[in-house]
Amino acid sequence: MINPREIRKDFPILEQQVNGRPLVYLDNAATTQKPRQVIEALVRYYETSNANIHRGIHTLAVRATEQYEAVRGKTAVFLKASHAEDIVFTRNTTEALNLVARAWGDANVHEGDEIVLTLMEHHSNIVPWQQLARRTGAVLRYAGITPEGKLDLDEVRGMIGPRTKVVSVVHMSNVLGTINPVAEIGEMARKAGALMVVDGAQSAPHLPVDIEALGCDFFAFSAHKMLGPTGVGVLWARRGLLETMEPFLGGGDMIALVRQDESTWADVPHKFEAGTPNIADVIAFGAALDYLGNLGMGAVRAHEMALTAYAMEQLSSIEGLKMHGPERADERGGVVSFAMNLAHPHDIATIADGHGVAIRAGHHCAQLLMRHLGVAATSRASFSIYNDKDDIEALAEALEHVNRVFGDGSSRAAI
Amino acid sequence: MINPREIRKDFPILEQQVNGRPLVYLDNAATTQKPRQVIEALVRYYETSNANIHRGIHTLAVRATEQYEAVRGKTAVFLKASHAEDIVFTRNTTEALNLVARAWGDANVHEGDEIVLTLMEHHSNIVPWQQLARRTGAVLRYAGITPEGKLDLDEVRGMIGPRTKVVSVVHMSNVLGTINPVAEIGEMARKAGALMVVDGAQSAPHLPVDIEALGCDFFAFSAHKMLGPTGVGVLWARRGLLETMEPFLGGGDMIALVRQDESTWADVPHKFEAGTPNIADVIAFGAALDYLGNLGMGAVRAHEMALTAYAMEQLSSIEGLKMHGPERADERGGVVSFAMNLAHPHDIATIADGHGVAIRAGHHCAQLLMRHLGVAATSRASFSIYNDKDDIEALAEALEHVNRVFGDGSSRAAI
Amino acid sequence: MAVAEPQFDDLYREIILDHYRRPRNRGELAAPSQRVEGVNPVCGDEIHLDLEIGDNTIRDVSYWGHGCSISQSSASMLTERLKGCSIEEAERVMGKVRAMLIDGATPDDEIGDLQALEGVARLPVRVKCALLCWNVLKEGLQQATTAA
Amino acid sequence: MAVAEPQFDDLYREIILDHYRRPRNRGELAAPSQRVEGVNPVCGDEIHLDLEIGDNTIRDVSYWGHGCSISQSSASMLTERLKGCSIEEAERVMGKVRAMLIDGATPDDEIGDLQALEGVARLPVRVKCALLCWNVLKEGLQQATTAA
Ligand SMILES: Cc1ncc(COP(=O)(O)O)c(C=O)c1O
Ligand SMILES: Cc1ncc(COP(=O)(O)O)c(C=O)c1O
Repeated sequence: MINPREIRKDFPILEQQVNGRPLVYLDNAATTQKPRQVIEALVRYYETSNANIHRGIHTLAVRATEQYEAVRGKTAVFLKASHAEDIVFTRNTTEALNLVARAWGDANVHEGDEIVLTLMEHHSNIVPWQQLARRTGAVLRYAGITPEGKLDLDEVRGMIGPRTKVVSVVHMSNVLGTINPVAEIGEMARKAGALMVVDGAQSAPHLPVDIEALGCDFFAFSAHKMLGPTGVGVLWARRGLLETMEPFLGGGDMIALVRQDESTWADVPHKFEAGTPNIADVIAFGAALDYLGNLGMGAVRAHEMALTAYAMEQLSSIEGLKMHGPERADERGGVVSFAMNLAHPHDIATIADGHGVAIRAGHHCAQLLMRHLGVAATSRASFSIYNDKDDIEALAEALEHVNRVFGDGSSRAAI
Repeated sequence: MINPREIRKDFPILEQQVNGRPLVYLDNAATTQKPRQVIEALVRYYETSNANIHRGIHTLAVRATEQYEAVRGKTAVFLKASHAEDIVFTRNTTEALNLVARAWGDANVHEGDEIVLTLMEHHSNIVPWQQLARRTGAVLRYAGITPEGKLDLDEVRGMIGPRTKVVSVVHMSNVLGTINPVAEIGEMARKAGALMVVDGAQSAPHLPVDIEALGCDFFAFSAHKMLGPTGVGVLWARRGLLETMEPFLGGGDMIALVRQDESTWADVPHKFEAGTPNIADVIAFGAALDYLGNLGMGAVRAHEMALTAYAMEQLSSIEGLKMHGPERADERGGVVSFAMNLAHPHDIATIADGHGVAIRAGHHCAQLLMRHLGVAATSRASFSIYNDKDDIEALAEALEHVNRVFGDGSSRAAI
Repeated sequence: MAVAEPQFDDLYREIILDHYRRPRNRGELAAPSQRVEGVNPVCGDEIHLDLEIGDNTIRDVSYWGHGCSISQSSASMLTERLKGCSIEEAERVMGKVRAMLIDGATPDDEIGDLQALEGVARLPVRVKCALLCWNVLKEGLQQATTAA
Repeated sequence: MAVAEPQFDDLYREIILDHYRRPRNRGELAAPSQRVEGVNPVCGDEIHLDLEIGDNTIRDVSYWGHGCSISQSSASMLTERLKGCSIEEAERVMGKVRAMLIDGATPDDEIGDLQALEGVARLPVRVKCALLCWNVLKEGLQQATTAA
């Protein structure tokens, strides 16, 4: 059982006041806060072990290399992956998906091939494929969304066929909260001889992930959305796949032998980590994985699901408020997007901020989904382990205030 | 005047013992240590301001965005560049050079075009061009090195011609220490209608840089080599150049409008910063720039030059030791590579480590240069602001010990 | 500690909300001499201005678009204040509004209702909302000058 | 505080340095049954082994290459210890050397001079130097078995 009150003690940032009120941080889908264990891991690294890795003989270099590579192992354990060498560290989910679109896509996708996406993808899982399509002449196809905000599986099924080369789907939507049946879709892709890419930016932080059970070929996520530092992303690839791929970025640390005209590459995963990696942050990400591991991702999920249910209940009593996405909390992650009759999302976010409540307003890097929903923007509250019912109530209070501000003059006069 | 004894107080990592001796860190060309001001900036960010940037309305998001963008401004000031928007944050020098080779190179370099490099380039300034040459059919040409370890300028001049599309040269060699006349070479490139790329990974940390005076088109360097955190690189581009380039990585934050089939891009520099950036480390890099700015890069250079002269003097008295690179300290940066008759570089590094002295041994990601020098590896000591004469003497003592260990049995028995 | 009053109520002054709820001069003009538009790509706010300019005077002006209360009310107040003004006066008002929003200058009575936007200057992230229609206007006036 | 003695002198034991300075069985064999090689891409160390195997016996073995004292002396000691050994014995010795280097197992007399490499196990970054020739040998023995 997660006890947010206890957990909060590990998050120094949450102690502050914002606009005279205690900070209520509900922008976790954008990035989460970091426990002191992660901050301390950074400090410890820079105060005791900092050195460039992989080639050094001196003590600090060996120490830093061991710590860095140990986190690859921890990441594998977190994903229940069998091999640490199948994990490449990138800057973020975005870079991981670009790596796939370039290093795998450029060699395997050709004119007329089809790339299947969905209308609920984040721009990071759209633009790299658009760029690939432009380079290769491949065709993009987008599966639609049901009125309840779920992926239209029949459409996905109908779309995947012999011309499909790759299917790339978000595991959990950062706007609707929808959790997609990626294992099932992966099965469709496999049967069609296509590869399955999963954007796990929102799922790895919030759901127990068993990478082998997902049956996908690539899985990408970001440390900063799961208590880790900024600047670290993860790309996991199915056994053997990285070996078949040409490198993406070229430079130090990814080579075996450099000659004037051509070079040979280091073994995976190093082949894909050119230049000095973000050593300190990868090591600190290890502390984030430990933190989540100690809580247990099952408990994290249970806590956030309960909170989501409570939020949906509280918000449903606010006049003129409409929530997007699946109705049942067990079919969605801890993300609640909504619209209000009277006020624009930006005004809602400003007024919430006036209450110390941090929510996000905008297109959430999902313009195709906004267009599908027929809105320019939504307001979004998203949860993490340190949030509790009080936070939801503070949000609800702020939203009531929105209605008072934007209601007719008479009720406004009363506040 | 730099006072290393005072400066050391800011570097907690240097207080430790390694193998029973005080740590003497002479691997600064690989990565430098970080002052507490940088470490504290990280802690402060995560404890007070952490949020995702550029789209948020709430207080933390605004705060984080302002801090992040302020460092772009500081970086411009550091380079004496006129426009902060000409600066793109990457992971490291390597990614910055790959960005140029892809986003500029793919559109502008064609079959038969020539790319001029030198034999003293770091792999990060070789492999991306090899990859570009392979994609486009362009030809690589490498300018040679004089016996004294300087760039053969006549050869460079002869090589740059009407077919040259780009000239990419290291500003200061990470092995020889050689400081190359990049402004002069840039002039040659300009006259030939070619672009000039400067790998500033070793120069930005150690020399005063006036980017306009250099007259180059692109300039790349890494924060981690100049007191900053790992995970941050900088690409500066000449005014207007970024605007002409297609984006490299696609995803969140780099778009204006996303439609199903194609998208339009955000203004520069955001067009080149896809996904959540390494926010915390960019902000902490600001503290590193402040630190160097307070010392003054002229003073940094003077200190390191004096130290280099002392090191060359001390090392020249060690039997069987041969130094690579220019003889005059004012023609080189604070990097001294050397060979010893009796011992292999790896053995030298291990024995030095036994004395608490951290030096690097290997090919230093410069295999073409190693081949040119006719060695498989060198030993390398490299200096920073916290190093002093005592450090050099500790190194010299360790190297004397190498000679005792590897000398004939009789002298070994005496130690 | 006592809980502070919610902030930013001074941002949403009644006059702003009134323009947001009951926009003035909303819609297209029959025969505009200039039709200009602007989008804020970060937040999606959109403003279109129709201007009928002649004899160095803004004879008529209307707007449409969508977005937050700040961007829309700013446009509504713009049209109300500038309809019938000389170009010279319009430019002076524009200068004062921009100075208020960008530099935090204290507004004077010449800008009328637009003084209500003073609170926005304190919130850098919302300033661009209030400025959007003024950037569009600037382009419209430039076009008119060039055409003349 | 007293300054500690320099570390790692136990790494560079006289026997290692002796093999480094005066390599045994260095060069090519006239008629090897197996010729195998290995490179450590990270540090550039290179080892070539020539093996003359017959009747389940390593009749002759030589090496050449370049690299640090650890990689080269390890190869020199390998040849000295295994020349004339049965394959079975060679594999047993190889197993013991690997166990010593990789798992830090205490070596016994069967491996002879190679016990001098025990100190290397403490330095993970140098273990690969000592192991290089043994990885090459492993491949050579496999080739011999397959060929037989
Ligand atoms: C001259 C030179 N260029 C490029 C690099 C690559 O820097 P990074 O590993 O930070 O990308 C280095 C550092 O290793 C260097 O010394
Ligand atoms: C579903 C989804 N995919 C991808 C991303 C991109 O993540 P990052 O910005 O860390 O690359 C995000 C986060 O913004 C996301 O929510």
